[in-house]
Amino acid sequence: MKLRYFAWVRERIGKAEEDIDLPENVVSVRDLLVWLKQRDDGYAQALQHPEVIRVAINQEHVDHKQPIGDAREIALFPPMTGG
Amino acid sequence: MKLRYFAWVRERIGKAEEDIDLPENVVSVRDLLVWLKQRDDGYAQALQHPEVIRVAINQEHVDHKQPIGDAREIALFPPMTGG
Amino acid sequence: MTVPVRQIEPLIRVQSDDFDLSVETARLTDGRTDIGAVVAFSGLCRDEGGSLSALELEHYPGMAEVEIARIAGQAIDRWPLQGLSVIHRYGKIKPGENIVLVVAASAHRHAAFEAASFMMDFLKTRAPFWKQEHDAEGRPQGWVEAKAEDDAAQSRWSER
Amino acid sequence: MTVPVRQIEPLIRVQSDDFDLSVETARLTDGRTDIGAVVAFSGLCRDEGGSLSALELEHYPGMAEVEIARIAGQAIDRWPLQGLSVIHRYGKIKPGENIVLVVAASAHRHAAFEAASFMMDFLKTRAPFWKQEHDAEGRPQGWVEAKAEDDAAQSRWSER
Repeated sequence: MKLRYFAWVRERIGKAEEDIDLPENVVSVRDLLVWLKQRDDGYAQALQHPEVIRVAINQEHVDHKQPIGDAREIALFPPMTGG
Repeated sequence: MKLRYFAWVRERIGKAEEDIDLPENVVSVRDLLVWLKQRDDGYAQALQHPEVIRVAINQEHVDHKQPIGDAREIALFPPMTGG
Repeated sequence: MTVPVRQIEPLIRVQSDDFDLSVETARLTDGRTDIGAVVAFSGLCRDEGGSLSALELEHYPGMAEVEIARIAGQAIDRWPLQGLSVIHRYGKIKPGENIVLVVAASAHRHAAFEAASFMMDFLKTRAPFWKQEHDAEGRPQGWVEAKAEDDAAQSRWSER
Repeated sequence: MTVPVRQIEPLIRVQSDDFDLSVETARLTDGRTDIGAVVAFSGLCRDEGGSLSALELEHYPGMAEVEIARIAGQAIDRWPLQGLSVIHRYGKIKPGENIVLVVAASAHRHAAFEAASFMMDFLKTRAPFWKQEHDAEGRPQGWVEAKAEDDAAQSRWSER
């Protein structure tokens, strides 16, 4: 599964994307955020306040309760500021 | 005093403007419409339904209760359809 | 002591010539770095399903400019605008051609949207212009009737 | 038997290049005689009183286009539009330069105004773009924070 990071989430994690195998107990988006957060200091800093992190699965916005299923691509990013 | 007519008011009266001396008993815009209406068939047709006629005194919208005072220019026209 | 608010001067033109959207927008924004939002409204002549060959717009010279300036002044009092332009054409206008342009510039988008929408609702009901339809053969027909919905659109601004 | 409604196809572009307001407006109106109203919204970079030398816009390639198309589809479902174009830029944008363009065309002005305003409110809160400020010396600074008022502006569309 590909993970993609944008804006300050990308900066704090220190990479724009990575391929990752998730452990079986990571079922929902919320589980993913909790699991990533303990990987190292960069992730911990990026995901310090998981409630503000926006998530897209296969390029579509989802909320944190969403099951990951067989997602190809999950992106984590701050609230958007385009327009 | 100059009277000016626009759109179908102008067409029905048959002229775009005229200089006119008003009788002393014509005090308000309403009086003016009543007085003009009896001048001839063209005026009668134009002012058949005086309530729909819009009036401007010195190029400013007024309602029918407005006293004419020493107006230089009074314009009569249908509801506007610009924009 | 109150600091006087520096009011912008709107550009108002009543003309038979066409206008250029980009030129008018650039006139408000060029060389400035404090404008965040520009809303440009263009009103065009429709052919009403082919039944209309032109609109002939009659106006009240003098009052047209004065009344548009009055409406523009209300918009400037009501929203924090950095620029406001209104161009209204008169004369014979064919389907697909421009009738009216309103451009409102502001730091923020809602002020620009609201001011442009307000200008249009008041131009429709207060600016002294009248449209006469010319049919498919080019013959003058009836005068366009004012719409109750335009009055309603205008009055919503005083309910707020 | 229901007659299928012919839906317009919005033009959606995510690009680093600038755009031209007149070209994009003409693209929707040229050769047509059924459009009565065009609302063009341009969003520009402000310098925030001189403290900012540029905005750097990051975006999520792929999702940006898809998400804008989703929002445009909602606008097309909601208002009777005859044309809808959205161009959103990314990369480094200097004060006074364009960031985003929305052009909505309709027979009637309120549909065009509402659709353009709706598009902007949803682009602000749903399209995957992020702005980083560069200070007067050109150094990257913080990321622009999302505003509660933008969320409020978006949610007003579901209250109707």
